[in-house]
Parts: sequence; structure tokens; C-alpha cells
Amino acid sequence: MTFSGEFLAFMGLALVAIIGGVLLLNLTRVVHMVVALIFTFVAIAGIYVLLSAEFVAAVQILIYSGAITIIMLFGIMLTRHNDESESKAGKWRKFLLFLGILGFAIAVYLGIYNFNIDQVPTTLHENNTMQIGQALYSKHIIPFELVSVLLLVALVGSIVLAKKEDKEADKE
Amino acid sequence: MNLHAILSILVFSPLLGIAVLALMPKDQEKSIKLVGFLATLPALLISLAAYAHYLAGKHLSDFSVSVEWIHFRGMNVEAPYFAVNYELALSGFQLLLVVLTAVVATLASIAARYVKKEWKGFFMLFLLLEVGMLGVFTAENLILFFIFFEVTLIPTFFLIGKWGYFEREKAAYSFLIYNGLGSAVLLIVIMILFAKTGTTNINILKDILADPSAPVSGDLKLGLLIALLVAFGVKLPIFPLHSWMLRVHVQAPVPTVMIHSGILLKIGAYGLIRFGMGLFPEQFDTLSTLIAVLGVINLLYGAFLAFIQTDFKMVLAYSSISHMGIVLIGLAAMNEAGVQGAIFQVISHGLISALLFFIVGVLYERTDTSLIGNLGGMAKGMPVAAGFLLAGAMASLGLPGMSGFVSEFMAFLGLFKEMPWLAAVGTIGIIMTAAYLLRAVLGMTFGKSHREFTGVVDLKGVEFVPVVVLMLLIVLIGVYPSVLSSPLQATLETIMPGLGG
Amino acid sequence: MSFETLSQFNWSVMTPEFIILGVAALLTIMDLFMPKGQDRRILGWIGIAAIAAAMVSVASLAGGAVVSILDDTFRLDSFAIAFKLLLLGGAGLVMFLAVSYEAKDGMEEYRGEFYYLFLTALLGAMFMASSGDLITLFIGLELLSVSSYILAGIRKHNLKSNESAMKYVINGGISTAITLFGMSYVYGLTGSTNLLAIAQSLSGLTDGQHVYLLGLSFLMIFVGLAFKLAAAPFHMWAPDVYQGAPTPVTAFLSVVSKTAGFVIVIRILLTVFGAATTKGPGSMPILLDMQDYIAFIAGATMIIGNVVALKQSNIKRMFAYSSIAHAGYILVALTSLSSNMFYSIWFYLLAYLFMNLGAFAVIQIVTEKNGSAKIADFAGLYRRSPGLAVVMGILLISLAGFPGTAGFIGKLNIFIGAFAGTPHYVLASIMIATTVVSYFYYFGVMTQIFFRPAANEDRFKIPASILVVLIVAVVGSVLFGVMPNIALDFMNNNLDILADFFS
Amino acid sequence: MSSVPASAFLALALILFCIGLYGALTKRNTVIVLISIELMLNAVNINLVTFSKYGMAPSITGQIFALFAISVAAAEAAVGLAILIALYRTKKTVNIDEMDTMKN
Amino acid sequence: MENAWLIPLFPLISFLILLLFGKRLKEASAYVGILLTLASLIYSILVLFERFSEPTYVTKFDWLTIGDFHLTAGFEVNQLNALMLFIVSLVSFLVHTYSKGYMHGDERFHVFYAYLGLFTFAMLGLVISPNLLQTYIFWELVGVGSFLLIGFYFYKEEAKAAAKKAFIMTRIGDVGLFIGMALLFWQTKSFEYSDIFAAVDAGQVSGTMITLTAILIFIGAVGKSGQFPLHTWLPDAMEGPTPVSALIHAATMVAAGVYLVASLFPLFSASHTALMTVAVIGGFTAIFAASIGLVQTDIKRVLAYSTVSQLGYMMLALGSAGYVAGVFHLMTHAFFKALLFLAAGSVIHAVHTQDIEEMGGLWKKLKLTGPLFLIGTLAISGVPLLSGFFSKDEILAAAWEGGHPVLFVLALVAAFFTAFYMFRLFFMVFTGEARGNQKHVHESPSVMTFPMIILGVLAVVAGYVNTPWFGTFLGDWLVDGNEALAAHGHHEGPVWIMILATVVSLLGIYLAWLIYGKRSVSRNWLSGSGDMLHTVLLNKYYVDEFYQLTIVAITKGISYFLRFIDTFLVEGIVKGITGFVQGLGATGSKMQSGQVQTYGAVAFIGLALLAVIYALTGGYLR
Repeated sequence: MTFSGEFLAFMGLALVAIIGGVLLLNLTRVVHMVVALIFTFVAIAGIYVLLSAEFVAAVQILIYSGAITIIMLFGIMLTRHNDESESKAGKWRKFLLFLGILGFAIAVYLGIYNFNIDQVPTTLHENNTMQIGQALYSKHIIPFELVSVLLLVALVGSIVLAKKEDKEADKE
Repeated sequence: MNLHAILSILVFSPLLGIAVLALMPKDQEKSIKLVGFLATLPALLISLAAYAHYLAGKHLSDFSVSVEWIHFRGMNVEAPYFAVNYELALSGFQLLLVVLTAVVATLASIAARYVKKEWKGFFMLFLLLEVGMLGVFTAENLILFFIFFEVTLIPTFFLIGKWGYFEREKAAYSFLIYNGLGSAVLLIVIMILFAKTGTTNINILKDILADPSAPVSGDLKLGLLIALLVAFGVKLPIFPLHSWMLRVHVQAPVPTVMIHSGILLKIGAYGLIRFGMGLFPEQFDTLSTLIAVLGVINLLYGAFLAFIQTDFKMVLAYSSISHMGIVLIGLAAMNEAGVQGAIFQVISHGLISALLFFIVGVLYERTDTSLIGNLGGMAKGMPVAAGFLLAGAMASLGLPGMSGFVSEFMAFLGLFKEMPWLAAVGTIGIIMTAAYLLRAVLGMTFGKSHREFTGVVDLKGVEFVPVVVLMLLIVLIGVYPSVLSSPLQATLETIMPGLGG
Repeated sequence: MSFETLSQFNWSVMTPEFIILGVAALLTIMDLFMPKGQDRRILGWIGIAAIAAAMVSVASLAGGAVVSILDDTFRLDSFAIAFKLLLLGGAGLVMFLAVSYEAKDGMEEYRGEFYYLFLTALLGAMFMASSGDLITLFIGLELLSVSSYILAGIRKHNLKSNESAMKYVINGGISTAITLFGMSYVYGLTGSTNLLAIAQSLSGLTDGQHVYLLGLSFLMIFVGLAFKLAAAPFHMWAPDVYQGAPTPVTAFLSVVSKTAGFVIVIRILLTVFGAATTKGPGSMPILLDMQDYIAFIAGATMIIGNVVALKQSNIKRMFAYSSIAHAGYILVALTSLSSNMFYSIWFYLLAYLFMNLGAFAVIQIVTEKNGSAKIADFAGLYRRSPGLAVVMGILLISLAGFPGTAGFIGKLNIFIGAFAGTPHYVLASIMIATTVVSYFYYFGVMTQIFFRPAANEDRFKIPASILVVLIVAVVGSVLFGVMPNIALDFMNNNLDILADFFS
Repeated sequence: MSSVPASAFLALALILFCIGLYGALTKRNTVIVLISIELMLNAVNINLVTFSKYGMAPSITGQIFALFAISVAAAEAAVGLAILIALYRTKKTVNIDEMDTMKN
Repeated sequence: MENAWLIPLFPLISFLILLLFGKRLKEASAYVGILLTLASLIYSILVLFERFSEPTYVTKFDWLTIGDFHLTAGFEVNQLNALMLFIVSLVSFLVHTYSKGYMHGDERFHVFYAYLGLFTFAMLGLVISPNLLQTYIFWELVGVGSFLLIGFYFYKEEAKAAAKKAFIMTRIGDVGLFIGMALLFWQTKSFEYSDIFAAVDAGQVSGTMITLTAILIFIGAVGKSGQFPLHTWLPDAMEGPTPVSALIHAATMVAAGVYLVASLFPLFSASHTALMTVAVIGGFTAIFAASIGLVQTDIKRVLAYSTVSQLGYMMLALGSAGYVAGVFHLMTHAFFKALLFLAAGSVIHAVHTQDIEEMGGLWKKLKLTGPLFLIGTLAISGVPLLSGFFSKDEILAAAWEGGHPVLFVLALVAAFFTAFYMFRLFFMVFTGEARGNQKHVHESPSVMTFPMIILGVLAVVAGYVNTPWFGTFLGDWLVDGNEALAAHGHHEGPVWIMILATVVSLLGIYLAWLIYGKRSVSRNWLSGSGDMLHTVLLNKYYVDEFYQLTIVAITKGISYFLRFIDTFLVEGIVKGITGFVQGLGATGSKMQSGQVQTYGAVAFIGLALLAVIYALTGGYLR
């Protein structure tokens, strides 16, 4: 392992991503948590770039750091909750969960820590977007169309559920 | 005449009654009861006709029927299908049980005159139960047997739970869970056999299992037999699987308990003989000592506990346990005398317990009690009922000239050949049987009467029918046992070679 | 890819999906343009007609060769046809329930959505049955899930409905993440999302490290998908969600969604892990190696489902546990991995479809009448409506697995598989013992119906659509219990799943 | 070739997955729970994208898969939030531990 | 003789007729019973006479088939059977007749006759059975007849208890018989007497097995014949109507035990131990019961203990290889004991009490009963020239010849006791002052006295069929044509035995006269000599109490112990299992807290658990 620029970039991004995640767990104010997570999302986008997935990185920034975070913030604002968020969950549950996650992580880590495959040069970074587009519109046309239905459903569903009824509005 | 359809007609004839009942308005008590009674008659007549057919020297195999039914997907190319056919047949043994079932069912339908509510539902379930029982005894393959076996379960659950006495629901649950477990174990056995051999036809299975190259090892067979012993042990019942049966016998309504103790318990014995002994003769031999010990324990356990009961129904319930011990004793002997004795006991106890439970039902109807202490001196007010009760008790305690003796005698005779010491211990049971039955029956009929029996009516009218018919049958078997033994010879001959005896 | 390439495929095999998709879109538009006050039941009936048409078209496809479109992203094989029939049948009956479901608690405005969301959910389920590509399977799964989340929460002024949906989303999200995490490793080890290609490249797997990772991903995928089956350990959402969701949705979740879950589990596990070897070509597949884990999950599921159901006082919760238990039974068939596994699972799901949907139909009637879903509300049903009581009795008996009903034959099928070959005595014993435990709660309902006095003597009005469900359910339960060969022969003669599942 | 081994990316994904999971199962605010789930899905995406470059047979499919996962995650987040808002209207809370009206 | 099966059939018909129509016939039932038993009697006399000239007749048919074994039923007329047929039908006929007077006015008159018919049927069936199984069948049936008749006054608690006791105690004996029979069957493959004897003769059965089976069969006889230790039911059985006591508990059924041993004599004689057992039990019972009889005050109980004692005598005879002696005494005893009971019944009928302390001075008032009772008393006491003298002498001779001096002495002492207590009874009842209320005392109607007279005559003359002086006709006839029995035929004892016996009985009579007749010796002479002994005797050696404390208590103890097991262990385990399942359900239910994060946590922890297990056990990691 050499200390190349790529490595440094990875270390930095990974650090940011993890710190963002840890902050998510440890901050007390909800808005702060979301903001912390934006760092993570952006860092992940950076990771994608490192992995020759520029288009995915762009989508990541648009969707996650942009759309999702924003609607989450909207959600937080709309629900006017008290800002403090402190879980009352039982200590035992947390402890067991922690153990479980630790166990799971170790088990998985044992599977991946020396995951090395003779790497072949890829051409993913060349015309990345075009490659994706071609694949999407040829091989993956069916799931692609299906996702459109899914998004339609999500759209309709969100409207149905979140819409303020006239009656209700009157009441308030 | 094509006789192959007869058995199906026999088994499903009560369905006709169900259909008629379904169309009747539910408040017509009299006509519902009449229809319920009439609906049991076809089965009775056909079964008697079948018996006559046998007496006329014709073959019972005339009645066999086999129709393709279910094809389960097989496991490999050689056995593409796991076929289950719709197969009914009669052997001598089965014939007797079918006749017994038809008789007791008809008489129980007379006893159903004491049902106080929802007659329509009662009779529909009752007739469904009869279908199940008739099917159990005619089924020629294990799956079909199991199906009918379970068909008896549900109507009985309702008959107990809805029309029983005070703790009926608990009794119904006890019944359901114990028998459910028993049938679950049975199902495991059946399915293992089915999966291993690809057939459930009893006769084919017998041949396959007798073949040493069968895909069923000796250990597995032993395991299966033990499982069968548990499965039918619940039904029989064998100590310590009996406690459900006590509750049922105390809480179930009269007709149900007549059917239950008269026939349903016998399914356990039938299963043990037909499948336990029929399919696994060698293993049965290995276990014979265990079975004999269980039989003796049952016999004595039931007898000693019956000795201190205060409720006559409990006495009869424990007495059933005790008498089923005799069945086990006979089976464990593994010789003709023993097995024949066991079969006799099955039939004899069916008749006797039906009789006794009917009389108890009559008494309860009149006096609202079945406690021995409350009934003391009842012979004063109801001499005829008391007389029949005493006669029934005598039959039950194995008085010669009545059916109980013949069976007890043969069962013990058989065991005395194989395990004399165990048999000798078992004979204590004969003494105890006399002791507890006399204690209970004399306690009820003899002695000073504790209450006025002035308003109480003795047996009358149609009530005589069950009592007299059952009594006559009991005496007939006791005096002329060949009515049973001659149809049985063929059955015994098919079982015995497997026993190597 | 040009139009020519696309048009070379036989798109007609997707007719059922097109019908559902088209009608879903049609309903959306109709809903949009219909006057506000107008009764939208008509949309439901259209939906039912669409499902019927789709069923006919699926049935007409039976018996043909395997058709694969676009690298298996759509795949029509016997397996797909068989299970699509179940999904469509289940969804059709659920639609009948939905049509008569009384809209309240904020869903009055959204009856139209209520109907077509069922259709989109069904569409997702159908793709789960009919694809050989991880991405498509995943999207189908999510389409089903997201539609279900909305359906569960559609009574938006009802706290229970909201809660139910919320719990469903959270657990569903976690399960999705876990499943995907597992899938990502599968992809990583093969570089493909096409199941057959994956199987191909894994069939020579020798590297222990990779096998290990694949085993882990097996566990992740299986546990993640266990969420859809409501199998242990991912079962706990079911009681809460079932209780809170509108009854037709509960029925949908317990039947269609569960069936779809089994479909995807079988598809992925058998194709991928059935082919992946442990020690090089010809060695034992990972799936067989992991059999014990499936068995463990199956056993735990049966025990938890049946035992906890004993303590329920709410009928819908009780049925949630019951459905957990039934998932366990079907997992026994999966564990056995015998060659009749497809048939036993299919038949069991068929039987389960009839008996469970029928039961939910009764539950819908009773709970809507009483306004609550306590088991005690069934007291005296026999007096109030003998017909309904008898129907419920038959269905409960079928659920309990008594002979004469389809439930029994289903169990027999599973047992044959469990005992043939390497016998699974322990698992079969657990299955049968827990079945006996289940008698307690099924007959507990019967006790209420038949033995207990009624609180009031109000009669029930049974809407025509529910009547249809009841009749179909009872007829199906009894018919397939007495003449199971109608279904088994259909399977044997027209759909040779074994032959074309892996090709 | 590359100086950063594939396992490093995978480990990062694993860590983020675990963080997300822990957050999803312990955080009290439902919005955060939903976001945590998004984080888990993000971790999956890292895996997918990593494998699309460093996998057994590198291909663009991994990125496609990641894109689909992102869109699904977005849909799920939207629906989840909508449900939360509906719930908030009836219960006036977003605390997940207060959603316990249904239990045995 | 080929129609001898008709003999038991007549009473059966009587039973059936009375069962069905008795209620309508009322007291006319008596005629049905009397006529049909008369038919039996006549026919048995015919058979008896026919048997003098013709050989044994056996016929049988298959009754029950067990595999290769064909169990048969049928009948046999040999000497012993023919004699028993006569005795039974005669006594039965007389009792039927007597009862018409005795039971007059009872509302269950017809039931009584029905029961009598049933009993007579069973008893006659018993004596013509050609095989052990059939014997056993009728053996049990007579038990039922006895049971029903003892419990005839069912509303009396004592009758109920006595009936129950009789049935259960004889059943204990019956089980012995049953076991013996079953064992014997597997040894000889047959129940037929002839086959059994042939097998025993041929040495097919081992010595121990013969001894074992013989003793087991003897246990049956012990139960039925009221031998020690199963004797206690017989005195209690006196709760039944007196004619019943005469028929069943004196003349016929209780003698069935003796009959059984007699008819299986070849088996017994093959084992010295078995014979010895019979003799010892018999001898002991004879003196044991006689000693109790010394102090009883109930007229029927005295007679009952006397019966037990006399049956012991018969057993002693058989056990001493005195086959003829036993059968002979069986016959004479049947006559004089039936006479005594009927006479006692007549007395009771007259004074309406059974307590001899309340009687006395009845000689003048009961002009016919008194002398008849005296004849019976003289006969049983062994006063010369009466039947009892000859049969008792035969027994003493057999005991002496058999080489059992101890048993011989026992028999003598018992004879002394018998003479003493029988005359004590006679003097207390018929002589001295009237002690109770005797205003309405009257002689019984002729329907009752007529049977007594016939029995009186027989009690006198019956002994002459077998005397040392006029020939041993009976003895010769009984063993005729049977080599096995011939060795155990008539015993010609020394003359001193006869004299000694006479002296002993006269001594007993004299002592009784001194105390109860002349009253020159205080009545408390005996009791004075030891209160304890008197109390012990009065309480019948506390045997009943002993049984109560041991057997009954143990049975109850076992029962309660088993009930404990039933309620706590059997039910407890079930409760435990259901409790466990329910508890599991409750726990699972509690986990379902409504906390969605818990649900997720459980799912994930489950996954983690599986993953860790997999990592540890999977075996794929290098």
C-alpha cells in the first residue's frame, strides 16, 4: 500500500463519511444530525468519484445531499417537534444491539478484509454517463420502467398521505 | 349385484341424514330427533347385511373398493407419483367393529333424546362423527384412515364442548389437544412410511415391511412402533396419557360418551392391532414385555383409582382405563388367545360401557346427580334401572355368561402362556374390578335410600331399547362367543404368521 | 439498442403485466377525472376485471417453453406462471374485500388510490415472480413494498393505521437495506445481476474466503427477505402492522405479499445458492450447507408464531401470528429441498390463500360490524349468523390442518418432502407439535363462535363481494382438500417447474 | 494498480452500514431513523460501486444497480416521510418510542 | 342321560319366566319355580338311577375357537355328577317349596324365586360340567346367585355389605382358580378333565406345576367353601333369607369347593404337598370355625360357623386322601345342615328374632320343628345311627389311615366342639324358660314343614348308603371304574375310632346339657376361665378387623397414593408442559412491546447471531 494521492483522498473522504455518521449518532439536535449526515453523503459522492462512477456521484449529490436531506429538513420543520432527541430505549436493547452489530461487523469483516481479486483495468471512467445510459435503456429497460411506476406510486402515496385535508385545515 | 359400492354407501349414509337435517327448521325437536335416529339406520342395516353376507359363507373381499384418488408428486423418476387411493374393505375384525359402531351409534341416537338444545346441530355433528367412525374401521390405507380418524375429532370436540355438562369446554379442549397430539404422532408415522415406501395401503405396506430389503431399518421400525404406541396410547388410553379421557367421560353428554367410550376409544386398540401388530410384528414382539407391563399398570391403576371415586362417571372412566389394560395384556401375549381376547375385549367393552353410560345418563336425567353417595338405595325407586345397572356391572367385572368374561379370560389365558408372573400380578385387577364395581354399584342401588325416589320414574318406553339390545348382545357374546370368533379367524390368521407363532 | 432489437422479443408473454400496468394507469387517470362525490367502487370492479383478465392470460401461457426477455430481466417459466396465478388469485379476492371495505378515517377521498395501489403492488409481486435478474427482482420487491406501505397507512386519520404504516416502513427499510447489502456481495463475487449468469460463475467456486462471504450474503438475503415472509427473526412487525392496517390490506399482506416473498426467496436462493459450490465443481452447494440455518429459522418461526398466538385477544393479531406460523410450515418445505418442494410450497400457498382470505373476509364483516377486532367479538356468531359461523369454522379447521380441507393436503405434501431422502425428523416434529398448539387458538375462536352466548342478536349483512370471497374460499378449501388432484394434476401436467427453473 | 485496496472500500461501507443500522434502531426521532436507513442504503451503494470497479468481473451493472437503489431509497424516504407527517397529524409526535398503541 | 342337560335348563326357564313375567305372576311365581325344580329333581333321580347301570356319559361341542384350540362346552354324567345333581335338585326343590311359606308376603317374592331359579340353574350347570372352563363359568354364576340372594334385602346396609363381601372374597379365591386353570391349560393344552388327568398320568406336567396348579385351584375352593382364611364372608352371608342360607350357604354352593377338589382329585392326588395343604387348611378351619361357633348367639351364625367347620372336615377328608369320605360327608351334611337351617328358619319365622338369648322353651310351642331340629343336631354331632355318625367316622378313619395323627386329633376336638355348640344351641332355643316375647309363636305352615320332614328322614337314613356294617355301597359306586380314585375309596378304620368318636360327641352333648340344659355349671364357666379368650372368640379371632386393617387399608392406601400420582404427577406434568408453552407465549407476547426499534433489533440480532455462528462453525475461513 502506497501513500498515493488516491489513498489520501480515500482516507480523507472515508474519515469525513465516518465522522458524519458518528456525529449523527452523537449529536443531540436533530437539525445538526441531518447536517452532519450531509457531510457523509457528500463524502460518499467523493468515494464514488474515486471508484470511477462520476454519474453515480452526481446523482448521489443531487438526490441525497440535495433532495432527500431537504425533504427531511422539511419534515423536521413541518413536524415542529421538540428539538431534543434522546432515546429512552432500554439500555439492554442498546447493549445487545451493539453486541449484535459488533458481531455482525466482525463476521462480515472477516469475509472482506482481504478481499482481493486480481484487478483488471476497467473502462468505467470513460464515458461513464453514456455507458450507464446505454445499459439503462437496453438491458435494464424493464426495471427502469418499473422504477417509474414505483416513483409514481411514491408520488401519489406521499401526496395522499401528507396532504392536508380541507376539513382538517378548517379545523385548525 | 355390484357390492363394491356398498361400503362407500355404508360409510357415507349418515351424510344423507345431515343433508335432510340441513333443510329442516331448527326448532322441530321431535322430527329432528326422529330424522337423526333414522339416519343411523341405513348404516346399521347395511352392516348387518354385510354380517349376514359373511354368515352366508361369502367372501368379505366382495366389498373391497379401490379408486384412484390423490397423486402426490413423487421424489424421483422411478417413483413419479405417491399415490393415495380411495380404498375401503372389510375383514372379519373390521366387520365386527363396523357392526358395533352402527349398533352403538343407533342406540346413542336414541339416547340423544336427552339433548336439550340445538338438536339440529347436535345430530348433524353426531352423524358426521358416525361417518368418521365407520370410515376409520373400513379404511384400507393409512392416509384414509387418518382422515377419518381426524374427522371423528372435530364433531366430538363440538359435541362435548357445546352439549356437555359444566366443565364441558375444558373437557373438549383436553380431548382436542391430547388427541391432536396423538394424531400428530400418528401422522408422522404415516408420513415416514409413505415417504419411505411410496404407499400407504396397509396390505402392501405389510408386504414391503416384511421384506428385509425394505428401505425401512429395524431401528426405524422400532421407533415407528413406539410412536404408534404413543399415538394410539392417547386414544386407548394408556397410562399416563389418560387424564383427558376422564374429563371427557364425566363432561360429555350421554350419546357422545356412549359413542366415545363405546367406539372412539376402540380406535386406539384397532390401530394398535391393525398397524402396530400388523405392520411391525417383530418389533411388537420386542416390545411385548413393555406392552404387557403397561397393560398391567393400566389395569391396576384404573382399578385402584376407580375404587375411591365418588362420582360414578369417574368410576366408569377409570374402569375404562382398567379394561383397556386388558386389551394391552392380550396384545402383549402375541398368541391367538391373547389377541383374540384383546379383540373381544374391544367389542365387549364397547357394548358394556355404552350400556353403563346410558344408564348413568338416565339416572342423571332423573336425579341430576351421578354421585354414588347421592344415589344410594336407588333400587327402591327404580328397580329395573338398578337391575340393569347391576347386570351391566356384572358384565363389566367379567361375569361368565357375559361378554366381559370371554375377553378377559382369553386375554389372561394368552398372557399366562408367555409371562405368567406378570399375568398373575394382573389378576389382582380382576379382584379389584369386582371390588370397585360392587362398591360403586351397590353404593348406588343398595342400602338405605338417602332421598325420596317417589317422583322418579323407572326406565320406560324407548329407553328400554338401548338397554335391552345392548344387554342381549352382551349375553349373546358371553354365551355364544363364536359370533365373534368365527369372523375373526381369518383376521387372526393374517396377523399371526407375521408373529411367527 | 435499436427498436429492432427490442421488437425481436416476444413481448406478448408480458401481457398479464401489461394488463395490470395499463389498468393501474387507467384507474389513476379515471380517478383523477371522476367527480369528487362519485362512488369509486366501479374502479375496484374494473381492477377485479383486470386481474381476471390477467389470470386468463397467464393461464393461457401455461405449458409453453421458457421465454426470456432482455437477458432474463423478464422471464416466463413454469415457476413464474404457477406463482403468478396464485398472486393474481389472491389479489383478486383481496380486491373483492377491498370493494366492500368501508372507507373511513381519512381514506374516504382516496378510494381510487386504494384500488390502484393494490394493482401496483400486485404488479411488483408479479415481477418478483417473473424475473431472473437481481435488479428487476429488487425493483419488483420495492414496488410491492412501497405500495403496501401506503396501503397500510391509507386510513390516515386513524392512529393505528399510521402507526402500522410507520412500523412497516421502518422495518421494511431496514430489511431492504440488509437484503441489498447481501445482494451487493453476490454481485461483487460474480459481477453480474443475472441469476443464471451468477449461478454459472459460482458453480466452480473454490476459494473458501469467497464461499464464506457468499454464505454471509446468503444469511443477509434470507433474513432480509424473511421480512416479507414474516418469518423469524424478522416477524415482529407483522402483528402490529396487521392490526393497524385496513383489513383488505392485512389480507393482502398475509397472502399476496407473503406469496411474493416466497417466490423471490425460492428464486434467489435456489438459483444462486443452489448453484454456488463450496469446494469446487461438483461439491456440495452452499444451499445444502446452509440447510440447517433455514431449518433453524423455520423451526423458530413455527414455534414463535404458534406459541405467541395463544396469548392474543385481537383477532387480527392472532391471524398475524398464525400467518407467521404458516410461513414456518412452508419454510419446512423449503428446508427439505426435495424435488417436490415447488409443488408442496405452491399447493400450500394455494390452500393458504383460500383459507386465510376467507377468514379475513369473515373478520372484515365482524370487525366492521362491531367496530373492534377482539376475538371476544366473535362470541355467539353461530347464533347471529349460522352460515358465517360455519364458514369460519371450516376455514379455521383448514388452517388447523384437519383432513377434508386443503390445509391438510398441503401439510401432507410438506411432510412427504420432509421425510423423503434425508429425513428431517426434528423439524417435522416441531411442525406437527406446533400444529397441535395451534389447535388451541383456532379452536379458541371456534369456542367463541359456537359455545359462547352472543352479546347482541344483530344479524350480519354480507355484501355480495364478500359473499363471493367466502364462497370461493370455502369451495377452494374443501375442494382441494377432497380432490387435491385438480390442482396437483394441473401442476404436473402443465407446469414442469423442475425442468425449466434452472435453464 | 490502484493504491487503495477494494477491501478498504468494503470496510468503509460496512462501517457506514453499521452506523446507519445503529442509528435506525436507537434514535428516537423518526426522521433520523429514516435518514439512518438512507445511510444504510448508501453503504450498500458504496459496495455496489466498489464491486463495479474492483469486483470479480467489473462491469457497469454495479453502478446501474446503485442508481436503482438510490431511486428506490428516494421513493422510500418520501413515502416514509409522508407517513410520518400523517402520523404527526394524529399523534402530534415524531418520537418513535411513543408509537406503541398496538401491543399485546 | 343324554338329556341330562335339561336338568339345569328347567330352573333357567323358571328364572327367565319370572324375570319377564314375575311382576304379573306375583306369588304364583312360586308354582313356576317349584314345578320346574321338581322337573329337575325327577329327572336327576332318573339320571341317578340310570347311572347305576350305565357308564359315564360325556358329550360336548365347540364353544369357542382360539386358533388351533377348540374350547368345548358340554356335560358329563359320572357318579359324582349324578349324585350332586340329585342332592342339588333335591335341596333346591325343597327350599323352593319351603320358601313359599317363608317368603309369603314379601313384595319382591317373584324376584326371590327368579334368583333361586338362576342359582339352581348355575349350581346344576356346575355339577355337570365336563371341563374346568365350564366349571369356572358356572362357578362364577353360582357366586352371582349367592350374591343376589344375600343382598336380597338390599335396603339393609348389612345385607349390602354382606353381599359385597361374599362376592369379593369368593372372587379372590376364584382368581386363584383362574390362574391355576390357565397354567394348567398351557401345560395340558386342554380344559377337559379327562385330558388333564391323562396328561398328569402320563407325566407331561412337572411335579411343581402340579402342586402349584392344584394349590391355586384349591384357593378357589377355599374361597367358595369358606375355608380359612377366606371364611369370613360365609357367616355374614346369613343376612340373606334363611331358605337361601339352607340352599346356598349350607347344602350346595359352599360344598362346590369340596366338589371341585373331589372332581379334580386325580390332580390333587398326584401331589403330596397339595393334598397336605388341603388337609391342613381343612383341619384347621374345622376346629377354628368350631371354636368360634362356641360363643355365637345368633342362631344362623352358629349354624354358619358350623357349616364352615363341617366344610373344613370335608376338606380334611379329601386332603387325607379320603375321597369317598369327603363326598359322603358332603352328602349327609347337605341333608342335615339344610334341615337345620330350614328348622332355624322355622324358628325365626315363629319368633321373629335370630338371637338365641331371646328364645328358649320353644320345644312345646314348635311341636314339629323342635324334634326335626333335634334330629339335625344329633346328626351333625355324630351321634350313632344317624347319617352324620357314619360320614364323620369315615373321615376320622381316613385321617387316621392317611397317617395324619395331628389332623386326626384336630378332627376329634372339632367333633367335640361341634357336639357342644350344637347342643348349646338346641338347649338355648328349645329348653328352659322363654326369654323373649313369644306371644304369637306358632308352628310354620305345612308348606314349610313338609320339606323339613323329608330332610329329617334323609338326615337319619342317608348314612346307611355307606356303613361299615351294611356295606359301603356309595364308596364302591363312586370309585367304580376309576382306578385313580379306587386307591382313595372307602377307609375301613379300626373300631376304636368309631367308639372314640361316639364318646367324644356324647361328651360334648353332656357338657352342653350340664351348662345350658341342667344349668348345673355356670354359663360363664368358659368365659370365666379367660375373658380374653371369650372376647377373642366372640370377635371371631378379629379376622375381619385384621383384614380391615391390612388388606382393605392397603388397598385404600394404594388408591389414595395413585390418586396423588394422578392429580399431581400425571396432571402436573401436563400442567407443566402447557404452563411452559403458555409462559413461552406470554414472554413472546411481552417482547411485542409496540417498539418498532425492538422489532428491528430482534431481527438484526437474529441475523448477527446466525452470522456469528456461521463464522465460527462454517469452516470456510482460512
